[in-house]
Amino acid sequence: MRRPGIAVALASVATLVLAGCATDTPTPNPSQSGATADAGTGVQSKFFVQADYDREIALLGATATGPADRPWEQVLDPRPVDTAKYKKPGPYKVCFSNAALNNPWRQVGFKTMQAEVEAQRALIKEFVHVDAEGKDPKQITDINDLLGKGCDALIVSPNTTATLTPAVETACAKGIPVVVFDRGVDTDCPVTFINPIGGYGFGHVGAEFLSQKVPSGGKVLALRILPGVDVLETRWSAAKVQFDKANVNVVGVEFTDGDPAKTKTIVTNYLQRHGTIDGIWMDAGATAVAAVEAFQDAGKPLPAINGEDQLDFLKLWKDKQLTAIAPTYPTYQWRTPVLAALKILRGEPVSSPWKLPQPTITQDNLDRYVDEAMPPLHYAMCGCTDLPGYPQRWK
Amino acid sequence: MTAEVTREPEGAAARPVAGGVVRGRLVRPGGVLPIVVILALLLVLIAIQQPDFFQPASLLSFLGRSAPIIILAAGQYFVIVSGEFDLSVGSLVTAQVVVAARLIDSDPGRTWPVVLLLFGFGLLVGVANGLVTTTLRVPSFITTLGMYLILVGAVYLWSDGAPRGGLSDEFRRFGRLAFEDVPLLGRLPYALLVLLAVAVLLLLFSRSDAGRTLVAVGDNPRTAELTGVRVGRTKTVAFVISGLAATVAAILLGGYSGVSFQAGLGLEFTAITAVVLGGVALGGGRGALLGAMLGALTLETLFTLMNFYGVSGALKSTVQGLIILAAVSVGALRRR
Amino acid sequence: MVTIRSETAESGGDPPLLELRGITKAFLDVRVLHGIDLDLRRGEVHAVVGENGAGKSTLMKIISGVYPPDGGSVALDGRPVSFRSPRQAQSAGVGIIHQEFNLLPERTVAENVFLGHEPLRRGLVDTRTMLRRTAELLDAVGETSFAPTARVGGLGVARQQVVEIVKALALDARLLIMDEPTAALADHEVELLYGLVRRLQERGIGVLYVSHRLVEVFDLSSRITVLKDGRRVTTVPTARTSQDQLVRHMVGRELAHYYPPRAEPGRADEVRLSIRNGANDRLRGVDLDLRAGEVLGIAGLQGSGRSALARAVFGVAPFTSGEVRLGGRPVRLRTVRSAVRAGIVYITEDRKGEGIAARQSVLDNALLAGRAVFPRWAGRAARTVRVRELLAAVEVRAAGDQQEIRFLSGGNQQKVVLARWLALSPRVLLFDEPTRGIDVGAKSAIHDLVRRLARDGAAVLMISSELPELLGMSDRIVVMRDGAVAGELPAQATEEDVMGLATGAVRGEPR
Amino acid sequence: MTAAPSAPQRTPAVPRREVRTLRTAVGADPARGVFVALALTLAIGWVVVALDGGQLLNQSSVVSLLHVATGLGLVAAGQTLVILGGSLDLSVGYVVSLSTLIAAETMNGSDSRIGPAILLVMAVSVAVGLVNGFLVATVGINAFIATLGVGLLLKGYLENGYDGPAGSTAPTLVQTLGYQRVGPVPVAFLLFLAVAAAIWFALRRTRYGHHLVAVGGDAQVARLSGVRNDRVLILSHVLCALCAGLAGVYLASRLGSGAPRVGVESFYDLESIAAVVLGGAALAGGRGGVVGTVGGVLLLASVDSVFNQLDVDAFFKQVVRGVIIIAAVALYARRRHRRHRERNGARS
Repeated sequence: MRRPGIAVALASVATLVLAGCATDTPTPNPSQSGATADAGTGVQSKFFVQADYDREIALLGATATGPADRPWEQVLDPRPVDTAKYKKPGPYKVCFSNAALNNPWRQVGFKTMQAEVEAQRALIKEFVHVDAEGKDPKQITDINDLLGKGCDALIVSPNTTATLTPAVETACAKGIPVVVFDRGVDTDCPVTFINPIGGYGFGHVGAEFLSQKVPSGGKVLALRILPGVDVLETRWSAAKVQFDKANVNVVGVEFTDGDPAKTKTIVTNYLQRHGTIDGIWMDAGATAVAAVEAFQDAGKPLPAINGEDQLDFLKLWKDKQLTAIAPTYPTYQWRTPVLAALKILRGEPVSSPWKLPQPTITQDNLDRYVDEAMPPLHYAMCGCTDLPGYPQRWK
Repeated sequence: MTAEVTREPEGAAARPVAGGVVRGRLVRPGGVLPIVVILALLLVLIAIQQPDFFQPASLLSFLGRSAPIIILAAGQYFVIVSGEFDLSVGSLVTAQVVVAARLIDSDPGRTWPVVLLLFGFGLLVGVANGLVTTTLRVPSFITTLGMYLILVGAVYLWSDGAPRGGLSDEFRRFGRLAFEDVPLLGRLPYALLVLLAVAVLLLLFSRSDAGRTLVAVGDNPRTAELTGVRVGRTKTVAFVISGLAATVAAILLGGYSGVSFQAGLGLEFTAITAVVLGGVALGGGRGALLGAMLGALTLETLFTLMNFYGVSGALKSTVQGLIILAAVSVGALRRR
Repeated sequence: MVTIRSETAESGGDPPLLELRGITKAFLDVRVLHGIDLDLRRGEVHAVVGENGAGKSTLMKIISGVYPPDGGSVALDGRPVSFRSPRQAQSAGVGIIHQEFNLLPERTVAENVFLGHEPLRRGLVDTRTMLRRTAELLDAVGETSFAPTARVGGLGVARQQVVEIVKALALDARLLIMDEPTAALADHEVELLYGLVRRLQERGIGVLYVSHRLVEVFDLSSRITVLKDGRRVTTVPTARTSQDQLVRHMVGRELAHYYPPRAEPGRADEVRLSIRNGANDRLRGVDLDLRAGEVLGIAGLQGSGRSALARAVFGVAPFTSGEVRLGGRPVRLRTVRSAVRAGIVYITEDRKGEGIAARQSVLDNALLAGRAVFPRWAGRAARTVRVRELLAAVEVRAAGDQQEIRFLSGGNQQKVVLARWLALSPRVLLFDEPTRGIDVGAKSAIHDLVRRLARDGAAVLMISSELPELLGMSDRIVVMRDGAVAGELPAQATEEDVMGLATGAVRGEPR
Repeated sequence: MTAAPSAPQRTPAVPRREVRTLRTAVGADPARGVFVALALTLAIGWVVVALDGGQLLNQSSVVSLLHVATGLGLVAAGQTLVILGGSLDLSVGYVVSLSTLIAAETMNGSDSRIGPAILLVMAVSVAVGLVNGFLVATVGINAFIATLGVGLLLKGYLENGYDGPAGSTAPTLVQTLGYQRVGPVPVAFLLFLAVAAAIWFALRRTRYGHHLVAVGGDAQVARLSGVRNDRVLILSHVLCALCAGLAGVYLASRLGSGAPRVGVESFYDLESIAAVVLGGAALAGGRGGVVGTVGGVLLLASVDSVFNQLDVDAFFKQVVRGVIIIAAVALYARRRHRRHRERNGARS
């Protein structure tokens, strides 16, 4: 009877030691950090690209052209391209290959897009939508399918960048104007690529805020959703740069799977281990409320935190007077591709790439975004209040 | 005929098979000793890195947090020991949390009716799983896989892709709050009390006639049937227990962390893994409820341990996989 | 216990086909074989007999490579061999027909026959050769009623047995082990098997014949080895022994008589169970009365509806028409549960498949019926006490009632099953082949018990393929044929009377 | 059926009946059901899509349908083998992802390295298959847990090493395996058919095939008949992993690069099992065939295609899938049960 126990013991110890070693070597024990040069943020992600980082940080400070109250029409650093060759008489058939609809952000975005299409009914006679359900191969065949349907313009929100490139190139080769948004593709063939500033900007804003608000020597916990997703990696790597620069004591970097229960457990464990945590950095706001709740339930002072523009967080922020900031990855960007497609079909120039501003919600403008009537997972930065069907469509 | 024939001298033929009852109980396959050893080991490893984990307050809060998965594993135990699988529990947890949020819509007055409704829904799902498996003779792996697809699809469809509404504080307190300032213990989470109640209830059930019959059904359904057991009904009861356990888990999880589509993600695999770790044989007929619950506790301890040892998040699955495989291999080799 | 060593036949010169010396084997610290010696000559049928648990099957599995021996030596043609798998034994020419059928019901006859050694042509399975050779082998054993392409699951038990034998022959086996080959066969089918065994013998194949049926052993073998408790008691030439002597060796004592005395005539009068015009998809127009205090024997060929009758009464495959009365009152026995509640119990012929829950303890198995049909919370302890008493009363031999039942011998398992039902104090007991695959000692115990139950007022219906058993135990015998009652015979009937009715050679009296 | 045949009347077998039973035994019979369902789905789908003003089977949608079928099909063909043997493989999704990465990273955009890349994919797949097979057959862990555990190991490796697509598939492979077609039929689909045909042939005409069905049908019978069960099972797991590896190469060609999440996003683990079972295979092993699996895969792909054309909500589609899978298996079970009862009737 003793043998199996020992075997398991050895196996467990061995795996733990191995796994622990593999990660502990670059990451010194958090409790002794602070003194060392490395502040516990670990090695920089191998996916970090300095040039992209520099560009995005620069764009954060730039001023956008276009109507200030309609940020989805604004452009940062505009570079107009001619679209005369796509000009044709309306009304148009617009097709949309969507990566997925499997999270609230995409749901809010897609509803916004549908509303925009409805607002443009005079110009759009048919809007075809295909959902790839988060599967690369399916999106490739979806795009192939759409090419057989006589679309006047094709909007693509790629599931992943590299893998969708060939399919988008095939679409371009058909001669119809292609508009790509959210995630990009590795080709210049689309007429334009629309997205906000990006992940480096997002990560930087939160980290910069925490660097200022967390007292010197204070402990910061970084919570990430998943490893191995490009848009999330950029957010963290920008934060890491900022934390290292400001010499912030990052006591841990953990993955939550976007699961509030896991988030709460992790934060609880850290509170237990470190007594207090002074700041929480998050690469996505979905579990921000759970993180704050962990502090409430443990009876600890609430930390400085960054979330996102989801209303549950904004409401909590307002109610509990959090020290918080909310960088956004605005859902209003779902309006822009429809507008861009119509512009292109009318032969009007558009900027390529089309960089949208990426507003940040701060204590100062918080009240503008909190709307008690909207559901908790609604994204405040949807730019949808002027669209047909508001607010019912988003409820 | 006289008694001579039957009254054989005990002699060699009646010699006892090695071990005898006591040893047989502890060591026989399906016993709880191996999982206790593993759990103790993990606790020792935690003690080395994080001694204050064992302060009553933090220990109790850990147990409270582990309650949902332990309850799920307990429900899953009955299904597995009766010879079936329930892959639908994770999606059921998600569905329950999302349904609760939408129906309660942050209105405390609706809490209790909705909780009642959730139990009704859990019961319904269990009955459906059980009837499809037993009367239509669909292997439960397929039945509950189909149920998984149906529940996930339906709940997304119904909520239009994003959870809406909100949970009331009344609903959330079970998973979130605790009795404060309990003498000696400090903070006693409600979830822990719920766990204890469920555990006692299910342990009593597993020792009842129905519970023992359930194991026999998993061992040999034909024998059970020819002994007067209503096999279909018995298995359906197991699925119902699993469905109700998922409901309790959903109430605790929703309470603990609020509404999200992630609430039950992957929990079916966690629950099955826990049950198997606890020495319960997939295929039925062998294993103890206590083992299954300890298996779940062991998994939760493992997660906490990896946390304390700073195992990189990306590698966590690897470590988890290795430890599960190691433990199960030892069990499998021992059985041979 | 006295170990009688008699001659181990040696015919000088030529080494025997098979020679075992001092074979020992233990499972989980339990010695099941203690230094067994045995030899087999070419063309010889050597019978191995002994009570269940004597170690016969284990010994055969060692010879055929299923288990390795812990000690001792095995020699084939004088050369020592040590098989580590059935495959190695097969390639050395050792074939075995196991107690349980080793066939795949979903596959064809040919695929089953050549499983594990499919003929190859250019690296691929040569289907044509496979079919041709199967057909040849079937011809060779005189079987023409089905084709090599038939699905085995669609064949009857007897034909499956033929497939099983052909499967062993296809290996060009020089040594064939037959472990209870007649267990599933009806008497007339046994005759076919006899012919087959003799044909094998003529081809110079050595046969190790394991059976409980002493008649067969005397009909077929030239020598007999008796095992008891894992030891060899004796090996004797068949011609120089008798059934009585063999039984004495096997159980270690003389049996005064095989069967307990019948009930006093006239004592059985109350009709406990009566069936009128009972029919379902396997039975038609069955009329039957079963009286309290009697043992009613049911005879018939395989497939004649004997088991179907018992299963219809027990609600497994109920009558679809007709009337059943219990104690004079009409009852509806649509489910097993309703039958059990009415006091009817059924002891199945397929103990392993549907009689026991192998991995549950002895106690749990014995408690199963009570728990299932009369669940209760209070009074559980009393019930357990009662079941423990019954287990002791039927003299189950086990390491304790927490031992898993699969470790018990067939006879002891059957006793546990009996205890399970006796705990419910049944009024009607339906026994289906109650002593199949059970050793002589346990057999007598069960016979005794059956008789005692009848004496105490229970109504007993007993199905058996063993005519001597049936004739020895029954107060009356009902013979079934083609799903109907062919006739009724008194206790004094002969085997010929029964077979005449069963095969239709003699018409029963019109009823 | 009135009464069981009594022994004396030895009716000679009717040849035609025997031929039918032989065919049942090799698994063509359950496959028929899934093809009927496939035809029905396409017919009904065609009508509904036509009413909606579209055309179900135009060139581009057929191409799409066949591409969807190819990825899932390659995985499911391998899954058929392990399921036939009474095992299953939940790690295939991760093997697919891993293989896309190995292929694309080894090729790194160069045609000259196609050979080494494919060899490396095969080697790694074989290794994973060996581990699975070892755990299931030699150690004796339940396949569900064993392959789930191996999947977790691979998951950790992938998450730790990749943040998204990596590497670049050789252009030639992208053009041929990824996009080339013969009429509306993609070359890759032909590859899938070839793999399925090879498996079909192996099951019928090799010892391995015969032994596999025996191991799945009754492991004890197989062992006592001299089959080396563990080898047969290990080989099946290796072949299953190889098929998943091949699916990875195909997807790498389709996607132009390696994709660390593609196998999991596509739910290849559970979907491949569903496809095999839709094809009439018994989850317990010993019954089924690759023909049925092809039908199951095409059925799932057709359902996909119809719903795509109708722009039906993906969540609704999931509900429908769940219902289809349960209903199909219930129908199979019903038929089997009826036959089982007939057989018992012949016995008692």
